[in-house]
Amino acid sequence: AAELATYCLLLGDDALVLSQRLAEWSSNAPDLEEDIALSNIALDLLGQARLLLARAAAADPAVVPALPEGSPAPVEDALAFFRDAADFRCTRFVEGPNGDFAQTIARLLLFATVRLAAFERLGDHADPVLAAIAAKGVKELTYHRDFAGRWFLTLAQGTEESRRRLLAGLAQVWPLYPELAEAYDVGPEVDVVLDQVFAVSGVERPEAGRRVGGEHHTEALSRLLAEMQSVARAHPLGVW
Amino acid sequence: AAELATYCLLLGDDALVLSQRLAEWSSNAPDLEEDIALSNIALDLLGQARLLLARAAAADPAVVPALPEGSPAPVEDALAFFRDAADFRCTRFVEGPNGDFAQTIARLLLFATVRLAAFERLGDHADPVLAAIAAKGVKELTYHRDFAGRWFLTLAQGTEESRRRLLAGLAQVWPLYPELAEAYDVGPEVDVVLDQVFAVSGVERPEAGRRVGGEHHTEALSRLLAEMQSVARAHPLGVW
Amino acid sequence: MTTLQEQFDATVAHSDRIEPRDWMPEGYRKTLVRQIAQHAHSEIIGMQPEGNWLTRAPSLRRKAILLAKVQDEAGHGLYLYSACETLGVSRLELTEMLLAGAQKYSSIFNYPTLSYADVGTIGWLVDGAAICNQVPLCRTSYGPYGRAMVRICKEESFHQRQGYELLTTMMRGTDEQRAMVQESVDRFWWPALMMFGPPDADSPNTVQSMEWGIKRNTNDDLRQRFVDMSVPQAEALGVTLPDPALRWNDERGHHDFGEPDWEEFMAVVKGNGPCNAQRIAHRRRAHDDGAWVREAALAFAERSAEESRA
Amino acid sequence: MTTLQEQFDATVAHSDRIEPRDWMPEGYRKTLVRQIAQHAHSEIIGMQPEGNWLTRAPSLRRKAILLAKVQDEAGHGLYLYSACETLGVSRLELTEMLLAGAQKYSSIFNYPTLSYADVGTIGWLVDGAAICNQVPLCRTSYGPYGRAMVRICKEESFHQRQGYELLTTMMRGTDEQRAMVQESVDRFWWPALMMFGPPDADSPNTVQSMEWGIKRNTNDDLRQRFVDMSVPQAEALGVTLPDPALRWNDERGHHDFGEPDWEEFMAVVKGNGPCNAQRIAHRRRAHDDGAWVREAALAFAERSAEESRA
Repeated sequence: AAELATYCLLLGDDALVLSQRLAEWSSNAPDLEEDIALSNIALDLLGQARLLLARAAAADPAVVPALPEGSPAPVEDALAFFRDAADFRCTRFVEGPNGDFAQTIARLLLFATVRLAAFERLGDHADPVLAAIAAKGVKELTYHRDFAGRWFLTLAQGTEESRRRLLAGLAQVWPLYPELAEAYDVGPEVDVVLDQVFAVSGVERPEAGRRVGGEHHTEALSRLLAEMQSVARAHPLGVW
Repeated sequence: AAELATYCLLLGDDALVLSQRLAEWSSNAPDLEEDIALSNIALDLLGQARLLLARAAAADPAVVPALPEGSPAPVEDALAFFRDAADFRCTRFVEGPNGDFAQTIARLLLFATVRLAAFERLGDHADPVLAAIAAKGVKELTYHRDFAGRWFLTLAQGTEESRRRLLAGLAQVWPLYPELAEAYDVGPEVDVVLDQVFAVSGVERPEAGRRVGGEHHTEALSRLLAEMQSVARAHPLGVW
Repeated sequence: MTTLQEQFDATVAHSDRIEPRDWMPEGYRKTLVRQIAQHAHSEIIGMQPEGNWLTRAPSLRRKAILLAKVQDEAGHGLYLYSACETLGVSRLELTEMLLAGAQKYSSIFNYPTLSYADVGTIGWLVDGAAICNQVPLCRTSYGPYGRAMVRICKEESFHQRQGYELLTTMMRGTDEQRAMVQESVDRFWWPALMMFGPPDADSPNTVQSMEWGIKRNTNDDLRQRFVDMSVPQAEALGVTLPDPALRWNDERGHHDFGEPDWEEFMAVVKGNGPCNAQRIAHRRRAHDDGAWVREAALAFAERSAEESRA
Repeated sequence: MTTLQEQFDATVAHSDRIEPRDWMPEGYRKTLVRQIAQHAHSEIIGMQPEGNWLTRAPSLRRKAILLAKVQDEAGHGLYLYSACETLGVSRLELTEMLLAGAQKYSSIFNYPTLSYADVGTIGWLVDGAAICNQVPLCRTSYGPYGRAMVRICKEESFHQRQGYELLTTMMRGTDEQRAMVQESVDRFWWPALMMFGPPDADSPNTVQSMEWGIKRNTNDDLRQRFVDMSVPQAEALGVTLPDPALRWNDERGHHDFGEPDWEEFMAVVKGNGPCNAQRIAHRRRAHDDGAWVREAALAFAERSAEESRA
């Protein structure tokens, strides 16, 4: 049960943190269509996070932090708003700032591809709740991957500037990609998909070295959480 | 006593918030000399804030927010870290992001000039503590004003780009300047100083309209406080 | 044989719809473009004050609701820009007019959001006022605009209920939360009343717009309707509306209420509201930062089209 | 008549100082530039990990202490760049070498700061290790460097005491605070040991540097001294150093301790540490963003000089 909880926290925290990052695009995207699409993906991931955090709490109540006496916060909020950075189980891959649109697309492509592969496999997980969450997520993640893949191609083949930015964005997110793939325990099936996107886009698979220190978070996470948790923590007994 | 407390909170919160903004320049300034100078000014203002918040709390303990039972936070920290944005008494003038170096200099020039005039007058305030704080502050603020004034001139007369940025920065901060001057109850003596700096720099005094809504804060303040208060609030019983 | 003008007048008189290919007077077209564009811009600029709390929503449920709502506003902007495009003005042109200050947006969005309660208050009062303004527009004479309004009004009233529900939930919470709600209502009440525009006596375009069927009610009518609707809601909520002159007038069958600060209104319209500069700077930054993406998409589409022709 | 080389050798042999106008071998000059620049860069890059908590310091007193400390680091950078300039390389050139990856900085600053306890741990362990490295450098053969080091060491040991004091205060606080301190020490202990560089066997430049009086002790000597110094401090603090092999060796009169992960060290030196890319990107952004200010200052100074000549 503790193992299931840990795994659900990894999947839930990754979704929560990337959702938070993608929500930052709201009112800031290149055009209305992308604004809506990125919000939509953020919403999907937020939905996944809520189910997964609830599953983690049910599987192992010990993961839920102690709340101030009298706090009415449901477990999903206890986990999201009252854990410190060190207790989050997300990968470093999702933590950093968005960068520009190209970097956001590069990260989303890698993330959705890896997570989709993992969710496809989780469809027959021993835990029926996790299996159901994964089954529902597959459809969403397929859309996320396709959206990111279309933009990856568009930026790669668009203008000189968009290509330059895409390659820079990819180089920026790539060093943490091996950690993501490892955390989700995916392998060659993902490489096949990515290599197709790269080939069609005329982009070479980066060769950058892997970054040490994956057992800890980045400096970005505590800043993200400081903002995200500020209202909830200012009103520990608040009802929302 | 309540009036004295309110006035000390205005002066203390302005110093605290602008100190926080200036501290954001640390490791980000155009060169080491400016990095050091801006940190120095931030430190001076932080020192003023600490004295003024303590004075406010002593004058009227009702201004200090209730802390969680057992919290060892001294009153200066209770005021700085456990008040919500709505209870801060700072002017909108100090709240906004720094903008670029030119905007930072423009804001600092106006702020230091106004505050210096107010502090010079406060030297013979009926409250001896406030008078002493002001007397000490006069020397610091003179340095701040001179630093900002020198840079104002340098940017105005430097390159085309620096002049363009300075004028843009000045235009950005000017609409909230009347509120600052009013809050500090300063008048023509400040205009004389500013007009000198403007004349020497070959910059016209802006004509921009005054902004409505001075009885409330800006959206920037709650974001600044969310960051500033995050660690203190995450550990309400913490000892630092 | 009837003239084009007579056909147009008849259509409007029968409350039928004018469609994009129909003949229309140039003044009608211009007025419509101005009004629809202003409405579209309001949706897009209106994303900012609420979006300010997206990353800080205090529960995951509220975060999802707010994210969906702000997304809906982008969607409304999209329909309305499309409606405007049927009149021959592109979204890009409209955006450039917004950024140049040549077109306006609702002045309410020049007020800051200072606490999470503002998310609820905007839903309740601002969306509420918008609905009062917009429901009659579902019957507006221009087809694409009217149909967009039908869809938008449906979503807006959903948003209004969600906002009100947030406030009722907060009122059941801590003392601090109740104080937050009251403080938020105190800030937004008067700006919400200003959303209906200046008093009828100072609103010279109203008569023509009503003749054209673009507008269906006067500013003061709508304002009265909004006040009458809001008073019992405020009572149910347990907040005090910040107007000492507010009371039921049995004779009129309506509430009497105080005069908004029209000087403040004019200052905000002229650009000196608390957030005008910030809102436009935000939009401009997003627009400029996105230019290379829009160019890339265009270049890619052109290349793909060429290749499929080849 | 003695040759320049003989004079130089004699000065170094007597532990006298070489001064900027003195003759010196080219290899000596180059090694010094490399070492002083690396040291200067470390001060400047080292502002970032601690600066990360400046805006979040949990008390005003701690905020003032931290702000002053980070400011001191900028000051140290300033002295050291000045010392380097006496060898004929400008601060701008050095900065460009840093940004191009042609000069290094201490690898410790490629680790992230993840809690406020890290501010204390950096003071205690990182400044502590720096002091072990630097105290002998106060007697280094090159005058400007040695004198800069005297001043720097004085401030560093002040910083070290402040860091240790923060940790002792936190250890008297809540359970969460004690856990934060332990977690922080767990993360920084090994990287601190790596600050002394690779084992002597893998440090080929040490012999020449010691002959020139630029370096006064070997890496392993200094590392041992640091461990011996830190163990009782950790005990007094009440934290466990994360090394199961750590124990007192009566025979050697020193503590035995485990081997740092030299593969990790090499990966970090090569650029794959947790924060290398972030630190350099931060410095580059600040440098680039400041370019127009530096240009303006230069243009203004030139114009003023011309005017005073005219």
